[in-house]
Amino acid sequence: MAWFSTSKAKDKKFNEDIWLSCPKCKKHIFKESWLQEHKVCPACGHHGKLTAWERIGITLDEGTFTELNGAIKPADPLEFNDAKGSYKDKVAETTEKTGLNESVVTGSGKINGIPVSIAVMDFRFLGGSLSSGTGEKILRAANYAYEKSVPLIIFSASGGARMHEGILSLMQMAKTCAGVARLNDRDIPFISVLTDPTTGGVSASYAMVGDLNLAEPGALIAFAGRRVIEETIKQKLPDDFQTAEYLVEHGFIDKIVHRKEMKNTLSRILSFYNR
Amino acid sequence: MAWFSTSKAKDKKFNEDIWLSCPKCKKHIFKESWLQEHKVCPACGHHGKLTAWERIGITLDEGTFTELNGAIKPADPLEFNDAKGSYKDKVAETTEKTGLNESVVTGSGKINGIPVSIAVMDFRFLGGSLSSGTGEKILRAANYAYEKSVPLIIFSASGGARMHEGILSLMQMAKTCAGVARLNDRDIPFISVLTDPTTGGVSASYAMVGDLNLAEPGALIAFAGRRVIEETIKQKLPDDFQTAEYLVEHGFIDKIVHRKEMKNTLSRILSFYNR
Amino acid sequence: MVSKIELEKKLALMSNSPDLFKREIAKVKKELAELDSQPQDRTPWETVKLARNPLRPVLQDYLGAIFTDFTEFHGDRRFSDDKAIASGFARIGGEPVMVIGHNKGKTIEENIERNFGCALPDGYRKALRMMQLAERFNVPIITFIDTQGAFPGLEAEERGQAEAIARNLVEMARIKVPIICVVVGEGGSGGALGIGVGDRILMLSNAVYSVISPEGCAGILWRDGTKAPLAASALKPTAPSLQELDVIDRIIEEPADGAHTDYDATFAAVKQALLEELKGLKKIPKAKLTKRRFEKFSKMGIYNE
Amino acid sequence: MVSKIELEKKLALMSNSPDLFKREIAKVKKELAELDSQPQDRTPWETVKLARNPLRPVLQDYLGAIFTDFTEFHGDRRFSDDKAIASGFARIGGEPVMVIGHNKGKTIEENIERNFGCALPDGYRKALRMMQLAERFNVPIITFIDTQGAFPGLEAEERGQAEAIARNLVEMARIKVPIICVVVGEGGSGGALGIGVGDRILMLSNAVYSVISPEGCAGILWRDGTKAPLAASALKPTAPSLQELDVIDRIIEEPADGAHTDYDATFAAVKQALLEELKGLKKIPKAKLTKRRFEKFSKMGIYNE
Ligand SMILES: [Zn+2]
Ligand SMILES: [Zn+2]
Repeated sequence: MAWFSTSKAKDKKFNEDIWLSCPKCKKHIFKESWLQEHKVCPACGHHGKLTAWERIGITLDEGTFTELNGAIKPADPLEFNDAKGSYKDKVAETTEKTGLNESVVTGSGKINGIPVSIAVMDFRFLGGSLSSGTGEKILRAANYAYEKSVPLIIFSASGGARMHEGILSLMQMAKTCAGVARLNDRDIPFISVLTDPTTGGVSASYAMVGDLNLAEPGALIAFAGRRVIEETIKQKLPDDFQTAEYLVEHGFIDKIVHRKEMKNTLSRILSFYNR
Repeated sequence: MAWFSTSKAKDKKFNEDIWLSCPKCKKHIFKESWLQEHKVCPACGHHGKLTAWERIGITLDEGTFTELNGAIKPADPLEFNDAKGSYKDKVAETTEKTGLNESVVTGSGKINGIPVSIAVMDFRFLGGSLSSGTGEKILRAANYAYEKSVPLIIFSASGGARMHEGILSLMQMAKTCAGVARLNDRDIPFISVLTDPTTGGVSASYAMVGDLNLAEPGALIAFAGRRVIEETIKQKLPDDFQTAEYLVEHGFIDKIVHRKEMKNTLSRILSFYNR
Repeated sequence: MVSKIELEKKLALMSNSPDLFKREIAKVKKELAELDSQPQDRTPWETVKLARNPLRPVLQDYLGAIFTDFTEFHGDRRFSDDKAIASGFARIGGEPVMVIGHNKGKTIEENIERNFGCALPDGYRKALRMMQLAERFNVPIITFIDTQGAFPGLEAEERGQAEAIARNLVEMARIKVPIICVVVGEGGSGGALGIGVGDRILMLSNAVYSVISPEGCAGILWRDGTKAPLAASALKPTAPSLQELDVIDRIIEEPADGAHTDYDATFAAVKQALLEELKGLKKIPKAKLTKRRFEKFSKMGIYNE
Repeated sequence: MVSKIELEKKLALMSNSPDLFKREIAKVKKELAELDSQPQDRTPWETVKLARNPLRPVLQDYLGAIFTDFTEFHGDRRFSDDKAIASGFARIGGEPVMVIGHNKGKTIEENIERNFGCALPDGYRKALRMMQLAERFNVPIITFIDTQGAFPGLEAEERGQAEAIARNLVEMARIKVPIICVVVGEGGSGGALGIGVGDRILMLSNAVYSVISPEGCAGILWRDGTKAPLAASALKPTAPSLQELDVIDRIIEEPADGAHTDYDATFAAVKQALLEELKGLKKIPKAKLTKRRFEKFSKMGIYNE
């Protein structure tokens, strides 16, 4: 198999149109096979980050996705400025670069024929951070599921709350979970899929309270950052600390699902829903 | 204070009508003060075992207790015989000695004016073991609480299921818990008081699922026996292992209550009930 | 002539490498079958040993043979994923169900990983979470009971073995979907009952279900663990006795020489029983289910009044 | 002239032995009061420091002063009793309530035992259990928020800090009795919010409530922890800002120089606010409570569309 080069190839210069280096194992791999495998490293199985639209493409049946609330975008409620400039400018720049209005894309669609309400986070948009707009879109996705009695699927990828919106970003944790609570009241399934990374305020809200929590292999899933913890406890952390595998062992993730199995696993799980 | 003798007195012969030896600290104490303190050692605070009727006497308002289902007594569904004889004979002997028909006394009464359904186990009756009769009486006490909408109080003291009734004694765990489940459905409070000892099948059923689990100081509360565990893990167990205090630390007991505070604590807790 | 116990030991060892010992296993099985007396002649103690036979089908065998689409889910959302209990959605006869069971292994490695099917509190909490998931999805629950008992260890006490089992007993009485429990091997005390409250309790004809192991009972009441056969007789832990005592609802007949002698026949019998029971429970209006379950357990026990 | 910080340090040390230093404490307090500028002139960073003042009243002070009959209950029925959170029934103005709060200590010993009010998952699970107990008893819930944040440690991650907080956010939205939350000191991120979902959110006038500590924010966005004062201004964590953003419903005015300068006045203000809020919530039909709570949190956030 020639889809990746041996480690000896490391030192050679390589054509970036043809090769890329796996973020995990650093092996040089054919760009083509990386993309064919939907950014899963053919050498080590590392699951690279997908954009929201890439994820939608491999998860929903072709032509079934309808984006909802796509016009929602960040305001600047705190008129926030930091050392590197204003929140406003950062948003404008990110939107320019990604074509996204917010860190999540939401809508309706079908997974192997099963209608769902779906929200897919995009890490490129300010680290997939949870803002007022993100929270509103997630809540509306939950409300859509609630009103239409269809399952809710959320793919998370986030560094946590967006501090540029201060306390309002924190409140999105409560707001989105209030949406999940109503789904529970009506026994509408909510499947949370945690992808790399899902941390901070997102892990401590909707991402962790799925009826089923699925995760991609190797995904970083954490509440507090590794460095913060190391400073707190002055102690070495386990190697697999805060990986999806570690969370399965500790009882918080129901199942690790390889990207290529994700769509069928979701539809199989939903096929058991019997209401 | 002269209600207990110094340890030097240990070796002297002593008049058993006047003195007794504390089961815990072994100090010789005046029988009169032991009884005045309702069998709490004035030296070390050890809470001795009370009979069901003694417990009822110090817990319910004078003259308010009405025994219910007092005629229930063991059958011998398995025609059980062991090395020491028949279950039938054991029951007859125990009844003769204790005046009890079963290992629990149940009825209605008032605690500082608050009407309750109450069940009080008695360790003298075959180690307070859970039999078909015991389970039936506990269930009926729960049903009484359910029908009259009064709180249920259970004082447990038991070595576990009564193996002389085989599988039927195991089923009493499910039966009594089904009674507790109905109280939960109607938001009727159930306070479980665990006294020394509460182990095995009783700890693994109604005794552990109170809305509030209270315990007397130092009570042994366990699922598996200490010896069994030591044989399993070949390892020394903590000194306070399976004490009420240990269970508070591990999150399973809400509060340790000294015997002399028990009645008022129960009525204070029930006074918060607001339906 | 070798004894039955020796044959069984031999088989247990060989079954660690079933491919290597294929022929020998068949031979020993045949010898064992010949040795086995007819079921009606078995003493309770012999049935206990049969129920514990390491060659008996275990949860994973049933999952592979009579269910499809098994989708395992892990974790108690509290502390760990206890491998002594396995759980997940599956289909039987095309119908969606939640399967939960003690997860005995067949090899030493499997059994070490799964603690010989002796669950920690985490396992019982996982089971409860799965039952509540089944409730949300509105699918019936099938539990497979096959354990010596809940694990008696420091960790187990520390994390509340008693509480975990008790909580399950309370919540299983309230679960709003049908629950079928099948005792397939050894039903050991509270550890069995912890996933054993249901609308229909089934039992394989050579399974046992007891408040205490015969050895434990003998140790306490005879002060002599070797009196286990006597205790087994006294405890009456076999299926016919339990049916007489109204503790179980149905006996699933095993092949004459035990479930381990003919897997396919065992699977067929279990599958048929489950399908029939599921069909029966479907007819009960959902609103009546928990009331019936309460009444069923209310009636358990024999006393004088 | 000594600086305010030095005075505060002095006070903090002396407060470990309040009886010994009675007079000195009074003197230092007076000096501090004189140093303190008027509240409206405080920078957000100064308010942050005031909110963290170790002399500020903590949960146990409020429990002693404005409640009666406090009956503490322990444990999460899962793993432990986290002393960073205290909880139990109590009465206020004669009315039964459930009080739950971050349990900061006043002495080093207390703070070590209670982990400075930084809770583990066990603490959040205990809090949830107590809320469900309040639901059973039909009494309103009052939470006191006062924490730097949920504890960031190995144990906390291992036992699911994220899950515990998230679960509380879901369940607090469903609790069928009134919930009043009061931010009395530092409301630190998810650790504060984990007991912070309610029908009415109150805040002391010098308390702060923020998605991240100013130091943490400065470290990330300025790459310089000493820029905390700047970050504090940017984060707008003070009560007036939060009220403007519709995150809190009511500001409880502290004595001019801070809650620590006049305990009695603080207690009186908090008690009056709680009694008024309880009275108001009593008027809401129980069936509407969770719907209103859902709508309240649905509205939080500012975005463009
Ligand atoms: Zn790789
Ligand atoms: Zn003593």
